[in-house]
Amino acid sequence: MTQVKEKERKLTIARAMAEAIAQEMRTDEKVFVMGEDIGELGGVFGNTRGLYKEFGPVRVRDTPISETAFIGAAVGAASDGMKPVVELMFVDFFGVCFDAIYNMMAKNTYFSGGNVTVPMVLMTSTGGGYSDAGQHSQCVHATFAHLPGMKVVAPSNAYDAKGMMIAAIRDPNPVVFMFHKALQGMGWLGTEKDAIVHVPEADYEVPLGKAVVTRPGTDVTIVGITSGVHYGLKAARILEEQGVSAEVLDLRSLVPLDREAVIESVTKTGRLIVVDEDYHSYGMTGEIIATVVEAGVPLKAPPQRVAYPDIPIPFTPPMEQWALPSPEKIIAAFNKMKEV
Amino acid sequence: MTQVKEKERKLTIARAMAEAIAQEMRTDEKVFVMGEDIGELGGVFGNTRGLYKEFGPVRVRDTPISETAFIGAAVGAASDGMKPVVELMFVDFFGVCFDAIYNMMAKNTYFSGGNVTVPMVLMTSTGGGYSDAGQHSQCVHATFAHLPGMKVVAPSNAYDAKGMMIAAIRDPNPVVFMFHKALQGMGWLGTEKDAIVHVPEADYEVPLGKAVVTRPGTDVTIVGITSGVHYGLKAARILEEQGVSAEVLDLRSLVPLDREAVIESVTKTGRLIVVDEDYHSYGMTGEIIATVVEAGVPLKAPPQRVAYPDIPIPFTPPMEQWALPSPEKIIAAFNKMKEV
Amino acid sequence: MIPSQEQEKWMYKHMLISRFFEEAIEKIYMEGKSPAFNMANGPIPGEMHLSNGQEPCAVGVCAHLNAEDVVTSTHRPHHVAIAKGVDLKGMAAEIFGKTTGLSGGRGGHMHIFDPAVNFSCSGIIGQSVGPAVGAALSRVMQQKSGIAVAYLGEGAANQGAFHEALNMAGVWKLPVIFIIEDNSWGISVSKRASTAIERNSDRASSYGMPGEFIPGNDPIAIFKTVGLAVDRARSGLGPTLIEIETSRLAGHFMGDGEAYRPAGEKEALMKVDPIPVMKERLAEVYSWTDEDDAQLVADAHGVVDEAIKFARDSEYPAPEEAMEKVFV
Amino acid sequence: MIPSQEQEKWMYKHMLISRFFEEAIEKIYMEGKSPAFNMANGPIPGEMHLSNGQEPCAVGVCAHLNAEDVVTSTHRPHHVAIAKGVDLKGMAAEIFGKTTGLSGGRGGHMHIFDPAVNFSCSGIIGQSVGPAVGAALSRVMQQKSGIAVAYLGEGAANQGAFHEALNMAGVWKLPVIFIIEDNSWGISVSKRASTAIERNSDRASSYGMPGEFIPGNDPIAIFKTVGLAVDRARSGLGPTLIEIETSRLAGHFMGDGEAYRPAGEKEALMKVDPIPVMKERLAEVYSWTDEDDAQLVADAHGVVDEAIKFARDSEYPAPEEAMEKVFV
Ligand SMILES: Cc1ncc(C[n+]2csc(CCOP(=O)(O)OP(=O)(O)O)c2C)c(N)n1
Ligand SMILES: Cc1ncc(C[n+]2csc(CCOP(=O)(O)OP(=O)(O)O)c2C)c(N)n1
Ligand SMILES: [Mg+2]
Ligand SMILES: [Mg+2]
Repeated sequence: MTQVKEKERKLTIARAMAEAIAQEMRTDEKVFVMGEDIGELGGVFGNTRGLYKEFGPVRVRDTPISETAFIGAAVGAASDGMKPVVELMFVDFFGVCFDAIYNMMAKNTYFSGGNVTVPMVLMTSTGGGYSDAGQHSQCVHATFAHLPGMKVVAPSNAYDAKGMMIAAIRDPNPVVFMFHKALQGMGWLGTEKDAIVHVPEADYEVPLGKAVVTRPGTDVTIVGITSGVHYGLKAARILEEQGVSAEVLDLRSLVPLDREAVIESVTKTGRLIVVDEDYHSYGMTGEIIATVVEAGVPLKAPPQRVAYPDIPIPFTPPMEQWALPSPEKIIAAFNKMKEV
Repeated sequence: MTQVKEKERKLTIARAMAEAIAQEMRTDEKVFVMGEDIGELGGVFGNTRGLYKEFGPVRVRDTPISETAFIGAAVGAASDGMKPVVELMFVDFFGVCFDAIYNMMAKNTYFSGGNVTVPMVLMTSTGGGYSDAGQHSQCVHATFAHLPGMKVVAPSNAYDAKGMMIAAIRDPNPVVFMFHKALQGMGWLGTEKDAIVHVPEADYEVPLGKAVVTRPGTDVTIVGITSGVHYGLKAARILEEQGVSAEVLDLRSLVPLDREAVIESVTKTGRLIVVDEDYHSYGMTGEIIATVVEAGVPLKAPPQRVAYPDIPIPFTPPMEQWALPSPEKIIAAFNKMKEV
Repeated sequence: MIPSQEQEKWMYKHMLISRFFEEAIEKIYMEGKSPAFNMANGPIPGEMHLSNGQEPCAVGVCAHLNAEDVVTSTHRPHHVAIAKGVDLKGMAAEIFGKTTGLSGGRGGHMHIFDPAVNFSCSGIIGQSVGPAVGAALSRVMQQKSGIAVAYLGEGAANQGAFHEALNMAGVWKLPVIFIIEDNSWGISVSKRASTAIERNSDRASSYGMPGEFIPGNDPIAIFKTVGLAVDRARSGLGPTLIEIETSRLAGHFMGDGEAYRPAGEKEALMKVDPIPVMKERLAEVYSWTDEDDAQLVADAHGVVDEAIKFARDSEYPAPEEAMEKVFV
Repeated sequence: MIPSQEQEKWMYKHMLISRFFEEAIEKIYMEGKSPAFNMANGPIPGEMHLSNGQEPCAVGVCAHLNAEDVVTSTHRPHHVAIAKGVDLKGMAAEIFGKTTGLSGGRGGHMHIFDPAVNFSCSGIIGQSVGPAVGAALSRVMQQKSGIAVAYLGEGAANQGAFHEALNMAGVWKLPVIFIIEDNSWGISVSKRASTAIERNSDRASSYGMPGEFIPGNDPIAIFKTVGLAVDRARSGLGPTLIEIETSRLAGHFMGDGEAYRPAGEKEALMKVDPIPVMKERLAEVYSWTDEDDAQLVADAHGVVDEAIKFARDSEYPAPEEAMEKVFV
């Protein structure tokens, strides 16, 4: 016990990401970082902290506020043998540069018949809850996941963040790596404590496209990603007090999507709640529900979703907090299923 | 009969759209048109043909190849009392200008607490099937529908096209009006004949957000939009020969989504097939299936989807035609349901 | 074009209102955020971009504008909003997230919309320009008076939207003015590190419009140069691009440690804070006395205090109103 | 920098190959498309943007490049691809959608990728520039030789990507050259109607790089000016922007009625078709004989015929291969 405690190294996702990038930069000189304020500042969300000092301005490049140019440039550099890790500061800004992402980064491998690869990582922050309003609080992970050619992953804790970042950098395909601001561990943002976990010092990979059962259970499956996992865990703890055994499944990756893991869990529990901070319609929740029902999994009650309503994210706390998913909403969804 | 025939006026969607815009321009001088090649050329897809001649270059404005600027400008003009109808030539180009669309056009009404309105129409072409490859053949309607604040509609025939365009122009909200190239009626593109239907000369509105039963049936519900409706109709005709009565539901609008119509139809038939030329995952098909199952509609078999696979759209005809939805795939999906 | 005494006083007064407003916000922003600073807490949650130091850009331009003229601004909008005549109570209440806010609390500090004076902004860098071009087009098409002015930062001048909108304004010779507030920083990245040339005003030549650079963060100089551009626009002679040298006296947003600032930069900027500079000028040119000043300062404080009090006293909206106003 | 006789012949030959290739494509494109023209039909389906008339832009630039240099191109890529040394058989087969195509038929005419000679393109206007800047950055970071050249149309110079990429290239002084092919049309919209100034090369001053305008659609003039820019880039002196006056002798794409073209424009352009002009020049300067010419013409036809035959004779891929190569 004592020994384990000595070895424990609790890191925030921000630190875990920076450590992963640093380790890969040390062993592979093709890896470099590019984006706004990722240099001396260390990234607005801290995930490049220390890199500028260790690797200098050539490999850790602050860019102009020109997302189309620097993401397009990353595509060109990646196809020329480099491994860029680029940051889109807030995912909400994807609208100014999405062509470079979805029509080039994601498709050039296919367009070239696999002869040209685009081994790059696009890291970007998601999520709200801290009153940053409608252009700085979105998740929109389903928007990325809907469009073919890019992997879309999003860790819920620091252990996964490090392993998935290393896997993403080593992946020969373009990977969109989304980190949720409420899990990130920045001083100026409240941080979910459960996201700060032990992270081994050595480098390791967490495979992209594998979901994980974060908490096993038998009565209901709660499926989520990033913040959704933590809402699910909190709800599961409350449900446990009520004698209900909830299984929480962390998707970790939307593309590839681990449909088998979802089906396996719901086959066991017979009940499904999908939690998502991304918008309700045409998103992740619908996809997960469809995955389960088209597989013919027998259900004890209609599946439920707890997602962000189809509204722009409001600024004022009463409205925003009301609109977010919550353990209470998950429990209400479960209770609805009990009625059936 | 003779009289009806005399009055019949079969129009293509392209002509129906141009007629709708012209009629609104005649009665409302706030309406104007802006986009690439929509002037003298009449639009690459013919939907502004004749407007330049009738209304001149001030109200029918060719723009530079600057989608961010002219869509942003439309937002500014709409908020200043005008009613712009702007064209994004191919929906595939949304990546160069999506911020103006989803973060301004769609959200300014909300951001202003309803005090500023953005009464504009963004019309854009969708769809493939004619070997225009991966940057000119997409539907991506779910990408728009996933993000709040804009109506997203798409007609499957000329009658709806005219009525929905008129409704869109008169709507105080931003409306994305998607027209599918394979239904459009351009000489240089093959056109689905069922899309060319009688269109009354007078102006009329088709309400946005109302689905329509295009073909009633009792054994299975086939839900689609634009091209999906026509695949569904063709499948329904073949199924009829096999003694199966298929109901085809044309959503016409993804936002607002007429969930009631879907639920009503599937409640009647007990079977659901969703057909979509947009990508499979995180899209329309998942949303429709989730809508039905979360409502607890009793199903005789797991719902099926026939959607575009999660691959960039390939150029070569054998691959592209193979990847598209088809009546055969719909029938195969039905047969799968029979096995249950 | 030379400002009248009245105009100079108007400018000074609105610089004061803006500064006092920002100081009040700055203070209240920290309420509830200690011991652990968490942006989400306190009466003013979320990001906060203060405009201290940039007041000359607001007043020197807006002194030429009427309510009917359109102004689009950025993530750093308060000073411009105040000079444009945005309802200060409504803006304050919006920043507090109250139901009496301009948008009932839906927008917050980066989404200030006041149609009464044709003011709006966007939190996305570079997205002030397109809507301004469209508003200018709208005025021409409607044959209605009024011009449009778009504000942006020097960092935003490297965003594609800037290029596209200026070209379109140039092709169509629209009554629009582009005001670049060059505070030399885009968050932590300096202009030198991000912009290939020294002066964005030189980029005007790419768009067939005049370009002017105004050094010194000087409201009078701004007034003069912008006056000509406004005249040009009102006379149908087309757009103008103006870059104004200004200074960001605060961090990029509240909570910014500013370790990236070279030593001494901030102190040097503080020494030429435009507010005392303007006060001195009034004293010199118009024999502005300390009593005159005290009166104006008191007035300005009064306006700000009233707005803040209004915001504080107002109610929060009902949570479920979040579902309203998506569509109208 | 003056081309040698060998270089002139190389340029002429590749102009011929390009022209013959386009003529072959043009003819075959119409197969299966009558009586009713439907783009989807025939051995070459989909959109087809021919580059007839623009060959000088391809050869005058690529004469300076090696296989290791990177070229990014546009929706109208054939002439540049040919001059860059893209495998013609593979390109032809790609355009036919065959399994032997450069991408096994997945890309088609707007998505020509040949990593052997570092050639790629995109069908999205303006998206050639970012990747070229990135490739140039990659060469600097890897301390590997080779420069990058991005082609774009004059219409594309009004797209935001252009502005952003040129600024970034300017800030970082990268070894990249931007070649604007000014054929004066963006589909049906003239340069005059869409661009606020006459010459895009003047926009170079916005990005701290030299700008050159080359009139006359003249391969020799292009060779000379581009040579200097290539030297600059190879010497680490930074980027250059070059606008070349050229002519689009065909419609925007096949099927374009071109009613928007002013009467007589096309006839006038045909009279200065760069191919006969170049032939005459060779005759004058190097006493190029009709026999010499016939030989080269035959060679060029041979190359093209072989490529077309290869494409025709190749198999279509299996449909379900569509699922492959999304990820590697
Ligand atoms: C498209 C986009 N990219 C990045 C950001 C993040 N961001 C917010 S403010 C800012 C700096 C802007 O610099 P500048 O335009 O000079 O304005 P200033 O902050 O100095 O007033 C950045 C990068 C954003 N909001 N939008
Ligand atoms: C972002 C984007 N907008 C519009 C188009 C449609 N489009 C294809 S070619 C073209 C004209 C391009 O003009 P120019 O850049 O001058 O090239 P040219 O066709 O003359 O070679 C347009 C508008 C596109 N492909 N991408
Ligand atoms: Mg700045
Ligand atoms: Mg052109």
